[in-house]
Amino acid sequence: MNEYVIIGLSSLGALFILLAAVGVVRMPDLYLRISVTTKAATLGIGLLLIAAGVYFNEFGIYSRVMAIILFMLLTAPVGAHMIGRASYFTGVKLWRGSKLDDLKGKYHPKSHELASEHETKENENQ
Amino acid sequence: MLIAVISGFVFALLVPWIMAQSKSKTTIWTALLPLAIFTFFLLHLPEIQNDGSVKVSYSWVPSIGINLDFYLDGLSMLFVLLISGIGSLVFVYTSTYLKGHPFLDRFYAYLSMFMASMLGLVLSDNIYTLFIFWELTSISSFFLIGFNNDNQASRRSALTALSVTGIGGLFLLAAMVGLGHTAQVNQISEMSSLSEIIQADNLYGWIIVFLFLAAFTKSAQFPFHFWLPGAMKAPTPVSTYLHSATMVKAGIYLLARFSPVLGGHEWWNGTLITVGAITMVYAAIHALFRLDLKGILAYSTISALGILVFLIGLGTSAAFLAAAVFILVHALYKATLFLVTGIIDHETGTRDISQLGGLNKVMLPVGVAALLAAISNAGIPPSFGFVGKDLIYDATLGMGDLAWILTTLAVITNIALLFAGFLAGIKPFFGKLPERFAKLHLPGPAMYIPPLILGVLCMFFGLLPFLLESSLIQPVVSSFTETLPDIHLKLWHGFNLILLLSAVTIGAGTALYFIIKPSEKLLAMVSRFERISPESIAMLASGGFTRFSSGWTKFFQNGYLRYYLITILSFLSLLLAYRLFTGVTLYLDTSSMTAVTFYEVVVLVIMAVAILFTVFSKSRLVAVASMGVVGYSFCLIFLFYSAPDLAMTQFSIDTLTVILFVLVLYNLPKYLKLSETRDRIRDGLLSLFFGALISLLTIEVMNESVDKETSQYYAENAYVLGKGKNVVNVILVDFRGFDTMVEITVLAIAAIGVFGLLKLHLRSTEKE
Amino acid sequence: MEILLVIIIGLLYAAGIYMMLRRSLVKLIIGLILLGNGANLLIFLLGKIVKGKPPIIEETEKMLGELYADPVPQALILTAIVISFGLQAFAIILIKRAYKVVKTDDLDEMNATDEDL
Amino acid sequence: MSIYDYLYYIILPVLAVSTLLIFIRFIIGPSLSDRVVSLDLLLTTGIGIITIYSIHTNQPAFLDIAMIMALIAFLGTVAFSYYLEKREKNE
Amino acid sequence: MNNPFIVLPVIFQLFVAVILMFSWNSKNLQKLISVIGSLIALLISLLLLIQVRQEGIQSMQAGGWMAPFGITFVADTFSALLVLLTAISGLAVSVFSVGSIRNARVKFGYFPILHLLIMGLSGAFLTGDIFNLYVWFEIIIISSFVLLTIGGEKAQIEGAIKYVTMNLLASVIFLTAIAILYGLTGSLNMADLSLQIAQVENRGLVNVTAILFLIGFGIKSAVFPLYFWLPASYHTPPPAISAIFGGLLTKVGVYALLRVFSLIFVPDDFLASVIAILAMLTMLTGGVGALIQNNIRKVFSYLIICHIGFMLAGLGIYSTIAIAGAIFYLVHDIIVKTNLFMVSGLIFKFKGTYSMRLLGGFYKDKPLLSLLMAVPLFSLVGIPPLSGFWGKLMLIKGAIATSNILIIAFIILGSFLTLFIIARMWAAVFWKDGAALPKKKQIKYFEELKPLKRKAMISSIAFLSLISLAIGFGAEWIMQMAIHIAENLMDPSAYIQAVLGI
Amino acid sequence: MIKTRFLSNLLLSFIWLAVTGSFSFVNFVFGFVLSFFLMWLISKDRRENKYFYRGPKLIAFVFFFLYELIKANLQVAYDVITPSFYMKPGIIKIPLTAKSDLEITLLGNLISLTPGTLSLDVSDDRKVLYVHAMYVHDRDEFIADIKNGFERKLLEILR
Amino acid sequence: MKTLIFKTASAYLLPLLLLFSVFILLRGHYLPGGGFVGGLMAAIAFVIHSFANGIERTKNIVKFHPGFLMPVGLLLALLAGALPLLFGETFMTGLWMKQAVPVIGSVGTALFFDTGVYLVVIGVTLTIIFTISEGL
Ligand code: NA
Ligand code: NA
Repeated sequence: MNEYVIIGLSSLGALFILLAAVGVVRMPDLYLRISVTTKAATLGIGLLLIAAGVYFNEFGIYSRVMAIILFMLLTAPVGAHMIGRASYFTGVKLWRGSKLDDLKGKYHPKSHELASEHETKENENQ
Repeated sequence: MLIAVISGFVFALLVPWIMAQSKSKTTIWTALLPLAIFTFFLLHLPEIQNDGSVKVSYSWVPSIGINLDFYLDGLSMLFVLLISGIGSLVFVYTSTYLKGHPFLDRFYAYLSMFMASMLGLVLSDNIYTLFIFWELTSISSFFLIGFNNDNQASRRSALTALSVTGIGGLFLLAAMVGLGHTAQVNQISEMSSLSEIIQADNLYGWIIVFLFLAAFTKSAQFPFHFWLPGAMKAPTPVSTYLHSATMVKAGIYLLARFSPVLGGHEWWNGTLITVGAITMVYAAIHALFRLDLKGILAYSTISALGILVFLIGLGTSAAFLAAAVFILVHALYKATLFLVTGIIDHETGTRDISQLGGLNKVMLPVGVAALLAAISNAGIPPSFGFVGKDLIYDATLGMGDLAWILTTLAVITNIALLFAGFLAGIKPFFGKLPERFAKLHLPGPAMYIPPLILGVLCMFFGLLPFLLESSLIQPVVSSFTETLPDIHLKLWHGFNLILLLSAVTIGAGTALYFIIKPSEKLLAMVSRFERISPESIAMLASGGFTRFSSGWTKFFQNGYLRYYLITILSFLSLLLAYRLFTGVTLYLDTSSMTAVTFYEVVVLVIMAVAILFTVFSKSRLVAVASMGVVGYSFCLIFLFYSAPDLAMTQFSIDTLTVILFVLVLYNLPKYLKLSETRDRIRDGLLSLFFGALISLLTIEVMNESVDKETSQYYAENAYVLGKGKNVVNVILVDFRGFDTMVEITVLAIAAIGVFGLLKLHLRSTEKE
Repeated sequence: MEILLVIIIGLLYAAGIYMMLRRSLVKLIIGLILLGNGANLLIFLLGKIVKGKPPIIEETEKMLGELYADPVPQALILTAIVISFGLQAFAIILIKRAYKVVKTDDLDEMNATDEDL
Repeated sequence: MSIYDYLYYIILPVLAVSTLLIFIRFIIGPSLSDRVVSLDLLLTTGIGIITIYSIHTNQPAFLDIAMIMALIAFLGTVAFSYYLEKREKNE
Repeated sequence: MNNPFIVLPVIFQLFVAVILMFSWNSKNLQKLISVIGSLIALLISLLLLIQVRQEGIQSMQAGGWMAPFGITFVADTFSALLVLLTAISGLAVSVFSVGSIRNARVKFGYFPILHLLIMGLSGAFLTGDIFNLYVWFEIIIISSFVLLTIGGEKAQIEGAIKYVTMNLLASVIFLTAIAILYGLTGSLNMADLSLQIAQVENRGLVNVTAILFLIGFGIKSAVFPLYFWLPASYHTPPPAISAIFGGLLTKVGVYALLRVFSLIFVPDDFLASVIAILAMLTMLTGGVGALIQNNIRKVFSYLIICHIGFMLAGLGIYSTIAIAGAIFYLVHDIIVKTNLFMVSGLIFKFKGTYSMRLLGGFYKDKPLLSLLMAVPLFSLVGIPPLSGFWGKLMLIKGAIATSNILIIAFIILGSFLTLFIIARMWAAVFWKDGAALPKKKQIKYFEELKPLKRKAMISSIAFLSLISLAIGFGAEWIMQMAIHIAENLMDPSAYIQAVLGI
Repeated sequence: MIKTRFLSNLLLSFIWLAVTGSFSFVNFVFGFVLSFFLMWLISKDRRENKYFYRGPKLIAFVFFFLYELIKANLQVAYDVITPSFYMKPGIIKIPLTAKSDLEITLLGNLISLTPGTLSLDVSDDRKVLYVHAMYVHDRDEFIADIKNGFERKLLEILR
Repeated sequence: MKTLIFKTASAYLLPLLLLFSVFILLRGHYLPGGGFVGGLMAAIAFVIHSFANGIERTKNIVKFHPGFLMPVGLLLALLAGALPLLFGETFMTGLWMKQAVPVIGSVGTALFFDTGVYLVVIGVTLTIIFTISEGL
């Protein structure tokens, strides 16, 4: 029984990772790549880890698996946010098929302060 | 005897202190030391007669047979007496000559040190201590010649003198070592019986070459003579002491001393005769055209030294006898002339012979001394010089087939020397006294009495030569040769060929004196040949050597780090390749290797590409990132091959390294100035070659599989004895804990370093 | 597999040296790091590699079983890695300092100490 | 086909192929951010490989490496973001 | 035999460094601790040497793990003597630093790192484990790297980069060699390696490995053509740092060469001739390099290279006498080179320059000091019976015994160049009239220092000068040891016995 | 309050482990559920009760999140695998009801974790969250989805 | 970097990582890990925190100068090595308590040594990162 669970979990996990890998190659802009990858990979790894937990079926292993998943859930989105944000500063362009950009002009060019509504005067001048 | 030698050194150390203490300005008391030594050895004179000798030995470095062995025989006695006797007079002379000089204390210190070294040199029985004292004479003479050290010429000639004698000294060392090796004893006194063994040894040739180089440089033989005229920059007491009476004779002493051991071989005698002959003639002729008194004396000294080498080269007992006597003769008259020159220089302020004359009128005793010396120099009876010259001709005439040639050379030399002696000893004192010298006075007695004493001795021994016969000369000769000749020193041998030769010498020389008037014009004419003189050649060579040095140094140390690396790596690659391809049979044993798996290959491919990407990427950050990829692939490799600890560590460290790079790199400009394609191809080839060598080497080492005893031990005992189950960790903290201790220390140093590197800002550029 | 690793070792040495021969200080340090990695891999490989058998004693055992990876090279590499890290860290910071003082990353412009006599 | 074979012949190769694909993105770039994202993803995939490998070799100890990776992996991303922002500010 | 005392010189330095780190904020306390610590270290090393001389080779198996399983430390006469010399140099430099190192540096960890450097040197001399030797080398590199760079301006940084790059390259080569040794024998213990390597059938590989060691250690000893880091860097840091570098850094490479090429590898004809040729070229390169320099510290730097050639010649000749010569020379050189760099520092303190063209007048103004400085200068030249002479004598003896006239010629050349260079330096710095140089604002001159600092600088120079004189006049004492060491190197069975008990 | 509850819950489960002497994961989960139930039984205060009904809500939220995760993944997967792109990406400003650091961070992270969306940044006055999304067919609909979905459910648990 | 999300996350990551680092340290003798990796983890915890909150805040959390950890760690390692000398053993001989301590297992000088390593590594890493970040 365990075997089938493991095979199922690992297949699904591997599939998600493969998906992320294909996505990262195919997606046309950076933000899309981030979008596609962080999640798919996190999900995939989570599944693989659970498979490992099932395989070893020990308390210590389960707790470690849980810890790893927790760490990933905690760090992966933060990392994605950080690099996405930084890329925006550095002027990484959105895909030309992009529909709208609410963020445009909201960053103060020097201090990197982010406004919610009103654009700063300096930004208007740009 | 040790005390006699050591006392000079101790005295050298004490003199400045004593002088600082004493209020009196007179320093004549310093002469008490050499006088005491002179007396001491004079009292030993009877002991060395009839083949006697005195031997003392003090242990020093016994493990290599270097001991303070002293040996007093006729030869050393002759030198010892010269050194301490003339030394006493020089010390006295100096007390007035350099009166009030601010560094007089140092001068005495060097002088005593020099005297002590000379004594040590001639008394040493041990070849190594002989060398040691030899070197000490060079070094103390360096200080003496450069005594007037604010004068650039003086510094330069000190340097030249030291260079020439210094390199000679090193050759002496080689010679002595060779001698010690072939003879298997270090005592010279025990070597004469081993003469045949030594001369049969393969090293014999080298030994004498080295020894000659030492002796010829020290004794200013052609072509190494050029330092001596330069050394005349030294204060006159120095010239007197070192460059006429003692130090330059050290080379003669050396040849004489080793004649019984190394002599008799045709290489030995042939070389000495040739070099001696060239030197005596060459220098004698050179002396003819000098204007500077000291220059004249310097060249005539060189010539005299040539005569001595020549005589030792002849190797007959007659020649040895002549040499023994001539050493003494020359020392007496030449020292006198030098001291006189010093007085002239001191009083008139010039040494230009063309400007001097008639000084007899103001300083008669000096003139007398000079005259006596000149007579002895000329070999005019009844001077001691006459005795000496007779013996020389006697020696050359006894040389069989070569007799005429050798005698002719000796006569020519003697004629020129006579001329030089007259020039130095007679010309300044006779004739018209220039007006500006009319008001000169006789210097203090401490200055004119020493030359006078020596001058008188020149005559005294000429009149009573037998005084020296058995007491000194016979022991001297007996230390040269086993077969003792029947020695009778006398003034009058009756009418014979020798007397004729003497007469010719005196006549021709005197005639020359009246014909040739030294002048700037003559000097300039001779100077034209200086371009091919040994000195110019040496200077040319030294200039060339400097250029070579500069070129060599700048070629290798050119400032470019990458060339340094290329040099090192090319050298390493060449050696490795040579050893690998000539010494190792290359083969590949795949039997024990693990299978190739897909996922590993993928990791390795990624790694390889990442490496190349790191190398060729155009941006630093990308290079750093792909270096990160390399590191992470490493991590997987470590994991696949059962090294979890390594994987962990590699991963953490790689991440930290990347962070550090990132933190540092943000404010650096873009990569600039890519190197030229040619350079890159060259570097690429070198790198690939080296990488390939390492790969090959790795394969070959892998073929040699061994059982690893240590690993087995760890596997068995990590838990049982080390109480840990992670064997790697047990090794790190226990089996090889010391490595780890050092490792964390390295980290701590790095951290302190980083802290200081970024935080320490020295105010302005204050330097330590 | 070993053969592939051997090639990687050679590549690491070659790449490290090639990087060291460039004119940039940053590349020089990267080169040194690559070279160090090469040496580490060499130690690893010459200690004989074993798959999937880390030198960790089983919970129920008192010593390692028949087949295990040689722990000695691992310990050596660990030490070497850590030491290199210390040196690297300092060297990397030196880039910063050098840039501040010498105003360049170009090694060819850092030859004053050899030039004046 | 045993579970080991399945993991070994199916899952690991799939993960390896994924790694290759991600690495291609790393090489292509074009921006530094792209490389950072793919570096991060490489590590994530690495964690997957480690997990499967630990099952395959029956070595739970390997999971610890996965744990450390999970914890530290994003530090690189953070650092690069930091760099990008700093560089932007400085210019 | 398991004598923990023998690592005390190492551990104690670490302890001192730790205490110094704890007193991070008190400059004066650090100075005091450093000097007292160095004194105690000197005492310990002296006791160690005495013990080794009396009781024979001592060893310690760290952690109580018998060789070859743990890390072994071995104190034979060679090691103990070098540890003692390190302690002597260390004390002198420590005292000299009290006088000459700026407080700003002290605030940033100068003293702890100095002691860790000395620890590294002592460790390298004492270890009997080849990988541990690598580790000690690394600590030497990092601490010297830090000392070289910190607070440095352009020149220092440039020098440091060259220094560290080549030394790290040496480390990698060394590490590669260790990997191969381990692959061939499975051992890291040097005594054990001595036995194991003899049993390796593939001699070709052993020879190749020997090349790696030769180059790795050759770089560290600054042998031609691997020396470039030395002239590029040694003249750049503060003199106290140059002093410890000049005295000891290259010597540890020489030590390693002598140890490894007697214990583990015995040079075959090819290797011996390679070493001999390198030795000769090293003498030449160092000599001609020094000849054209104007900066006195650069002169000394090149002379270090020149004299490394002498020591290497001993290895190239490979006989007891020649190796004894190399060892005697090593002993002399450590003391005298340390001293000379301190002397140059003192000269700089007086005049504010290292340039021979500008310097002058010392002899007139400071006769006693000149006399003091003459001791290391003329010891370096090897004016007999000063310390530099004896090693050279033995080397020539060794060369004569093997009829190696070419080596003799090069030794003579090297010695002559040294003599000429030092004499010229004497003429330039001491004899020549020193025009009063314009005082530079950024330099704190000797007269402006506190009396304690002045005394510290002079006394450390005097201390080493006395030691030099003692080595020269008491040559018998060192000579016995040198011969004993050389015999033990040529026949390492006693060493192996002390470590492995066989 | 919640923390103390949670900690006592944890403590009890560890005691359970110790008592039973079987250190397995299943046993731990069992112990946790058991002690949770027991604590709920013995609790009196309504305020304390918050902890107990929040638990089930949390579990419900986890399932909601997983559902979203898988749904979005499939959507993205389809887009990634098929040759042409159906996506309409863009950056959208979402006004925030969430106030505290934890609330905003969790919300942002959850959004990021869902395939197809990425929290780019929070404005400095914490009023809006900028989200990059792959499928923005209608801005208002998208904002409403987030606010009614993730945000509301999340705040229910946290507050 | 002023990002709320990162800042908040870092506040949770810090204790988590620190706890984990101790775990890694303690189990090193039995399973992969040990003082070095443990120390790195701890240091990285602070580094992450400093990225999110700025050096000053992190320094306030650490409370003492990280440089201080280096001599402390070195001294600990040194004493762990020297302790056996008091028992007549040679330097760095492992001494072990008779009974195993729960959770940690056998306690001996090796553990203290490893703890020394742990402290030094934290001190070193933090010193380096803090120093360089301050200069930015
Ligand atoms: Na995301
Ligand atoms: Na999403």
